[in-house]
Amino acid sequence: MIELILLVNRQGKVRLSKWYKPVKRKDKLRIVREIGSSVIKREKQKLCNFMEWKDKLIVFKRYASLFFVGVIEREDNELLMLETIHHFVETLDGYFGNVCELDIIFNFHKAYFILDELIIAGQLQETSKRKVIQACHAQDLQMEEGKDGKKDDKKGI
Amino acid sequence: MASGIFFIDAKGKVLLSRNYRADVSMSVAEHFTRRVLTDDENDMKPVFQEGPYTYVYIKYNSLYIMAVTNKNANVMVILNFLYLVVSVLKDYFNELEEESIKDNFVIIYELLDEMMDFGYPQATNTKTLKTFIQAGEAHKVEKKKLAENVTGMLTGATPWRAEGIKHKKNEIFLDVIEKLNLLVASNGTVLHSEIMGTVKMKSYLSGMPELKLGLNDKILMQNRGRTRGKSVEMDDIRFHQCVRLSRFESNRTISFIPPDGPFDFMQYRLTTKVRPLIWIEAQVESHKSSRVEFLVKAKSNFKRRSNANNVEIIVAVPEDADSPSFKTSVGKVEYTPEESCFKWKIKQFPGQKQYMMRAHFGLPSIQSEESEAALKKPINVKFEIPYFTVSGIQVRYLKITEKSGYHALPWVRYITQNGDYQVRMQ
Amino acid sequence: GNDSRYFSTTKKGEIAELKSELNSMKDSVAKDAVKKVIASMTVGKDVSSLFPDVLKRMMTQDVELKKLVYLYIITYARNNPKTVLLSVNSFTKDAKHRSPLIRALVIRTIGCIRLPNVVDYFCTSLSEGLKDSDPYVRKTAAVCVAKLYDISPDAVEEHGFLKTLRSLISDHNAMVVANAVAALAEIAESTSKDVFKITPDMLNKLLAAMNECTEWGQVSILDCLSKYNPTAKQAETVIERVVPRLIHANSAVALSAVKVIIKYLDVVENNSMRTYVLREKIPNPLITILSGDKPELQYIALRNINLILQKERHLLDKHVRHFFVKYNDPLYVKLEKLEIMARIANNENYEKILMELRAYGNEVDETFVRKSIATIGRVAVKLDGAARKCMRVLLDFVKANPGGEGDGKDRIVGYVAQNSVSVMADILRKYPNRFEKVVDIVCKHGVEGYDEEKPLAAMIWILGEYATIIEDAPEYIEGCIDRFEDMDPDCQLSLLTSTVKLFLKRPDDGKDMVQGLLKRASSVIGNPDLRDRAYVYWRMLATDAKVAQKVILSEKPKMADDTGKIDPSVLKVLISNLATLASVYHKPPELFIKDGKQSFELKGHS
Amino acid sequence: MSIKLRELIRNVRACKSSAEERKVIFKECALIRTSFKEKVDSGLRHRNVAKLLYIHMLGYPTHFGQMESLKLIASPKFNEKRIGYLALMLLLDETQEVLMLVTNCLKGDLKHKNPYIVGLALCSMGNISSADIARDLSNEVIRLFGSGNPYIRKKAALTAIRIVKKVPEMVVDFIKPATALLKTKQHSVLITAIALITEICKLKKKYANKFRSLVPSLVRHLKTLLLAGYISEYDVVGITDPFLQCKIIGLLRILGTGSSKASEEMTDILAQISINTEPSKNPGNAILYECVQTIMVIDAEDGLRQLAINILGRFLLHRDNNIRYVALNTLCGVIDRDTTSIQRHKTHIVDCLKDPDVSIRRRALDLIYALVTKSNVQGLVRELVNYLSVTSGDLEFKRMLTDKIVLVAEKYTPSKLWHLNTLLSLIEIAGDVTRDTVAANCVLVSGHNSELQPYTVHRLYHAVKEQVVPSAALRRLAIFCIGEYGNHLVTASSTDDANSKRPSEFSGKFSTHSPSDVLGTLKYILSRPTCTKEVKAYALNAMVKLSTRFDPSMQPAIKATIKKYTSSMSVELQQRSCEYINLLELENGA
Repeated sequence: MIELILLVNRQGKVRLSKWYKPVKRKDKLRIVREIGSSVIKREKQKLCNFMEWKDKLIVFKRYASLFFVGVIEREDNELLMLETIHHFVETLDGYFGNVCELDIIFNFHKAYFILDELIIAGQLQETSKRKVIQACHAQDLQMEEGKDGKKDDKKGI
Repeated sequence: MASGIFFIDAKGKVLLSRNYRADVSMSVAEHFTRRVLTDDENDMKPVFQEGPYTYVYIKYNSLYIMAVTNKNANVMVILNFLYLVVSVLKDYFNELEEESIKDNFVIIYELLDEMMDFGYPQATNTKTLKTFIQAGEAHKVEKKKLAENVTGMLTGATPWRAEGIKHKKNEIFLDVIEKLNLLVASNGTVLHSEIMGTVKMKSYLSGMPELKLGLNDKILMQNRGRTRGKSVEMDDIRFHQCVRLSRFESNRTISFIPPDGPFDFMQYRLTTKVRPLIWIEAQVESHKSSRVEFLVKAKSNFKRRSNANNVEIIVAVPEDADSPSFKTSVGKVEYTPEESCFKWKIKQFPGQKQYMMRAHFGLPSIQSEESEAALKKPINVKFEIPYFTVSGIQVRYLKITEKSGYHALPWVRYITQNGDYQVRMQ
Repeated sequence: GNDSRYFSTTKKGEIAELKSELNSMKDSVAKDAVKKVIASMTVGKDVSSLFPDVLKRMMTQDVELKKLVYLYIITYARNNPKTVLLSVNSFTKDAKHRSPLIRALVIRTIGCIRLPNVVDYFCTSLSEGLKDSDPYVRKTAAVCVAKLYDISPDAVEEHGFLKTLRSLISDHNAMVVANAVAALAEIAESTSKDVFKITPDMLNKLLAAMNECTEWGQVSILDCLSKYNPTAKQAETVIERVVPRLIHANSAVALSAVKVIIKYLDVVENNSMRTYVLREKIPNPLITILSGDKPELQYIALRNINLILQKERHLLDKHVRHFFVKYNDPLYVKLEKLEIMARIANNENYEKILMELRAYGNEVDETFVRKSIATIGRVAVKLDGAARKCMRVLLDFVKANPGGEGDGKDRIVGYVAQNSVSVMADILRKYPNRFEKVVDIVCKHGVEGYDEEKPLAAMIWILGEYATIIEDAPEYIEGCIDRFEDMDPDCQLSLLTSTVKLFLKRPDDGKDMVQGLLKRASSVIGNPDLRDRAYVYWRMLATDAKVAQKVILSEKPKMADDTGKIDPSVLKVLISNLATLASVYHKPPELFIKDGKQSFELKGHS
Repeated sequence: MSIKLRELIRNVRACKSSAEERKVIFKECALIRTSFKEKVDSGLRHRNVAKLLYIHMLGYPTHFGQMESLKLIASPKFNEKRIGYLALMLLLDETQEVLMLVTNCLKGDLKHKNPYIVGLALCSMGNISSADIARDLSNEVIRLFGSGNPYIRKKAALTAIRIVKKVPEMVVDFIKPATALLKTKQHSVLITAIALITEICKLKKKYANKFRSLVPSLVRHLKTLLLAGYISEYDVVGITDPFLQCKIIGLLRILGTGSSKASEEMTDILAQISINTEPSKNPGNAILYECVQTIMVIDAEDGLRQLAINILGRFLLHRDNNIRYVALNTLCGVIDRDTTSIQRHKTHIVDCLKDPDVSIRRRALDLIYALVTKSNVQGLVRELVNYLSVTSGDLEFKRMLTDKIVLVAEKYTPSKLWHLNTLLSLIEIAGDVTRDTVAANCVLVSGHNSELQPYTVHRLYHAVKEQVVPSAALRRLAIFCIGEYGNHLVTASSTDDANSKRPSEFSGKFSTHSPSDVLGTLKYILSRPTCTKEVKAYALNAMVKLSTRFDPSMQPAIKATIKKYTSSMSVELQQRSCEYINLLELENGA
């Protein structure tokens, strides 16, 4: 199963992190830093996209300024994890339309919403990008309806 | 001997580096970066070894200024040098930060080249450096005179002062500033007190003036057979490099040729029992997961006609406190969440007065591990008392002689401030 | 696929563009191009391919540009050894420039072009530089000799540069002297030849130069003095001349002065001078570094003070307050302060120290609290008179420890209590028959809930040592034996001894246990030391229990605090290395420097 | 007063330093906390919580927002609920007690008529539910397996994975509902159902029996995917839903293991996939990789297995590092079954040990370890030891390397001397990187073979003196052997014997030492600042042993050295030094 999905940029800033196993806040910070810096370092050397890390496996891929990282178990299919990452990226691209880092920065919550439509309990739940995007749009619409009237616009997020 | 100097940003990226000895590869910075980024900040030491390399670093404005060596180098030299690099660059660019390094890389290379050679510090005096390294000014070698002057200054007996300085009005200003370091135990006993004094000068004198400064220094007074009047015994004195140390050592005479403009002339230290100028008593009542209350009393322990200005009493509160409310008869209190504390500010605090304040905070129902720690932090106090020194130090005279024989006036001011002034909490 | 479709970072043709700009007829364009090249270099891009183009800009009269070109050459010379040869002429020409700034710049730069095959071309320029009329050029040339020696010692010998360098010690300019000293010291480090022998005459010249040169020059001279072994008379003279440096604003000067003085005091015969300097002159500069606002310097000072105190034990007895911990001290400073407090503690000041240590017990940082508790133990072991009060504080820590009250397997003893008990064991050991009462309190619940190695080992020791007082000792020890294989080696060793002691003191209770444990311990394959110990006990018990009793339970000499204590032969080396990294690591240089000169030679110990 | 999320993000991004960022965040947090405490709900709670999520992502503490996210979940408004659930999943996890408070709310939402609200509740449960919640709400989840909406069914299936993992005894309740889900054609329902079944089978092997009958239908699903042609919705560079394909093949692996019937049923389809899947792009390789793994563990025919090995051989020569990595990885897993066919690739694998990529090096190391046999052990170990001495950094890899060397050296050793030499080289080269067992093995080998003892002690004595900073491991071992066999250091005949065993590549010749030299060396080691307590303890033992092995005239010197430790702070050093002094005195007295 997937234990962690992490997005960091080349400066090591976290853009999204989703944990499918409980970890203490301080440990999270340490792990993210550790993974982030080793991934960034590795990428420069043009090595393979896998890294053994404790008893887990780190699978990562760089998309321009962003690193997408998945931490999986050793027995999992690491090539498929690369596909899963790509699937996530394409879904983001489909939702935002020509996605870039700024989209994710300002709409990080939406990136999480999309991720939740893709993965539950560390398992892939939907292989159709169209359906994911559809579900997200439908819910976005309901969120708009939830606000009653104009004056509530001030109370949006 | 530092093999190289690095400027590294908070994320571990090398912004600029200078390799002085070519005996280490500049990629060694990677080890440093990894340590700094992954190790617990608490475990880091300013000097550490990894492989054959020793890393020595200081932190400034979320920048790391780091030196590498693979020899048994004099680490005091390296650290002092790093601090000097910071202060020189600050003098040049007003502030030293990521941008100022990126924007001024040419001039920084020039400076680093002049300040250190093969790992040995050379010219580190900003005034000297500024005479021939300046931003935006393409200096042609044709200015022969300049060059000669400069090398003279760089290697001469008074590298801090150029020849031929002229001022219309010959004046010199002295500021005697005393900072009081104080550590008070939770039961109110003074654990440690010490006075850190600085004499700052601003010199606007022409030519090559010879100065002689007289203080009410106890040893000097005894040497001269004077026992009357107040005298001060200093534990330790440091002088600006312009003071002739050997002469001071032999007969306590402070003689010197000053640099032009402002400079720190001397620093001294006294460890004497001082009663706390501002006395603080604090009570804290903490109710987990609901609220915390403070009662703080402040009392001024100095002469009635003196005034402490800009008094600030800083009390730490848990990081996750909310809904602050304060009550006080004097001054104002503000919550400063970014420092996890509240500050009680009193513009003017006359001597022999006592004030009180109460503070109330809410606490979240769910606690974090770190919440309690804040209540163990000591209270900090800031203040300034003008026209007053704790030690009683006095400038008795400042004699100025210059061969042109002009008349110059010295001006002297005194002030006392807080130094590291901490009162431990119960 | 084209995954990097968001944006691209490297512009194609950047290098080509720079190339054409560098070759521009317009000086301003070219200068800007050089700046761009240096900027790329700064951020780590490889611009070495532009070497020939940058080289063309060398003959400029613009100092700033010249400096940049030189910097570029230094950086990439190694990748372009052939092309560098093209620059030789320009360098030699610049070396004759009428501006001393340029002449010095050339000398400084050629030493950094570390190509042995180019070295020879520069030797004439260096030779002239060493004799230049301008001291600024000479001082630069002095350092350059050391640079050259690093690349090609032969070239240096051949041109007689060492002799010239030595003669510069008599230069009338103090800066030149200081740099010559630094260069010679550096060369001396790297060769077995005696290139830098200080003569009495030289000594005087150095002292004279020290008064006039910059702070850094002073350090070079002082560091050089610290390597010299003076006569008694010389030592006194030098100390008198060096003492004024103690009040230099630069703490590097002050600490190097301390080093020279402390080393030289060893041979000084004048006792009153010794006492005076130690009491009146040395402490304050050290304390001043501590009072400053630079924790890094404080750390170095504390590590050095630790060494100095091992030599001059009472040097700072009166200054204990300066070592009290401040809330905002970084952890590394706090821990070193505790070290010093343990060293300074004496019968007059221990109460103050103990008050502090007690307060530290309430701090948040675990590492600091642990070390504070350990320090209480060190004070108690050191000072007979302090033991009782120390014990009281520790007992309070044990009692105030939350979670210490659980039962059986659920019992968790907090780390404060665990560490306090560990320290109490040391005190019990040092002062037998004085604090037996605490044994009962501490052992009320046995060793359940001790999950740290050291405290667990200490508890096990207490059980063996006081087997006759602690009624349940056999049960407790039995419980430990069950966990034997999971314990760390220290606890295993402790358990081995305690079980044997139990058997010797209460043979009926301990017989089976001791047999079983010895058998298990002697079969632990991974730890030969443990096996050896088990064999030793086995043999002793098998031969004669009476003798075993005598050997194992014998009264022991009073222990002394040897925490962090350094062997005298090593200490001597470290003292002459004060202010250097050796003094921070508390290790002689050869132990942390690659290719350190001294290998594992058995010299100097008898 | 309250700024919007966008504005906060903008403010944070404008910060130049981390200190500045901290300042902005702490100020905002204080405002948010105070606003949470206000009596009247200002309707800004979800905005504040959203801001906290951002702050949380930056790594700052946000525990004070936990209760607020619970309140949001209870809101009837969808916009608040959605943010609430997002916050719940990010700010809390199963270890927090407050999580219990959300049970009722979840229960209500699982029954909600809005499928998206049901989805949110399922998603949260699937990601963070505790055992208690799983137990309380398991029936609700099972009920949703029967939902008409695939959107809900797929989520319920994955939520069930967490439930069975948290409360394994509830597995039985899910077996039937999970099986029923396979009847669908919906990819998402299929893939989640298969994920659930896979996880159930992983919990306990015996559950696989309950699902074996599904093999034919799984094979059918696979076939459909293979023959499907282009379906834009599920197409990944020309391959239809590689995710689903892999998932099915993975489950087939579990079901095929230990059952020849099931294995046979899947043979054809696996062969088809192996032959027909396009190997030029990553999705195809992912499927091939999954497929090879399955073929290697099920009861497959030789032909099929050969096909799989060939695919791996192709992978091994691939220029893409990723593919080489998985090849090595798979070969490791199957080496026991097909050693001979893999031996053919030995040279390639040894080459991988020199790859700049540590991930590949590690895999290669594992594989080489498995490839060692009696006949090639000397050559391979020599390569490994050489490699150990040139590699720098990466301590973890070095340790793995030494571990493996120790294991194969022991297993296939051609001679005792060779074994000993290998172990000694490891200690000399890798020192403290080695595990204690390496030194312990040295002790054992030399202890059991007295003819090796002179050589052992001479070599170690030489090493500990030659190295400027000998590792603690080397020091301990050398001192132990000096204590045990120190007599050989001082006799000429032993020295000759030791020299005769010296390997050719060993530089330097052993010479005979005097007892005082040996004692001097021990004392010197003890005086070094790098000397640890353990080394001292070893040295005390060694000295007491030497007192009987050396001339009695050495006794006073030995005693004097031991005596220094009778007042040590260390209990152990004090105890043993006192004992030894007493023993020596007794002997003298006798």
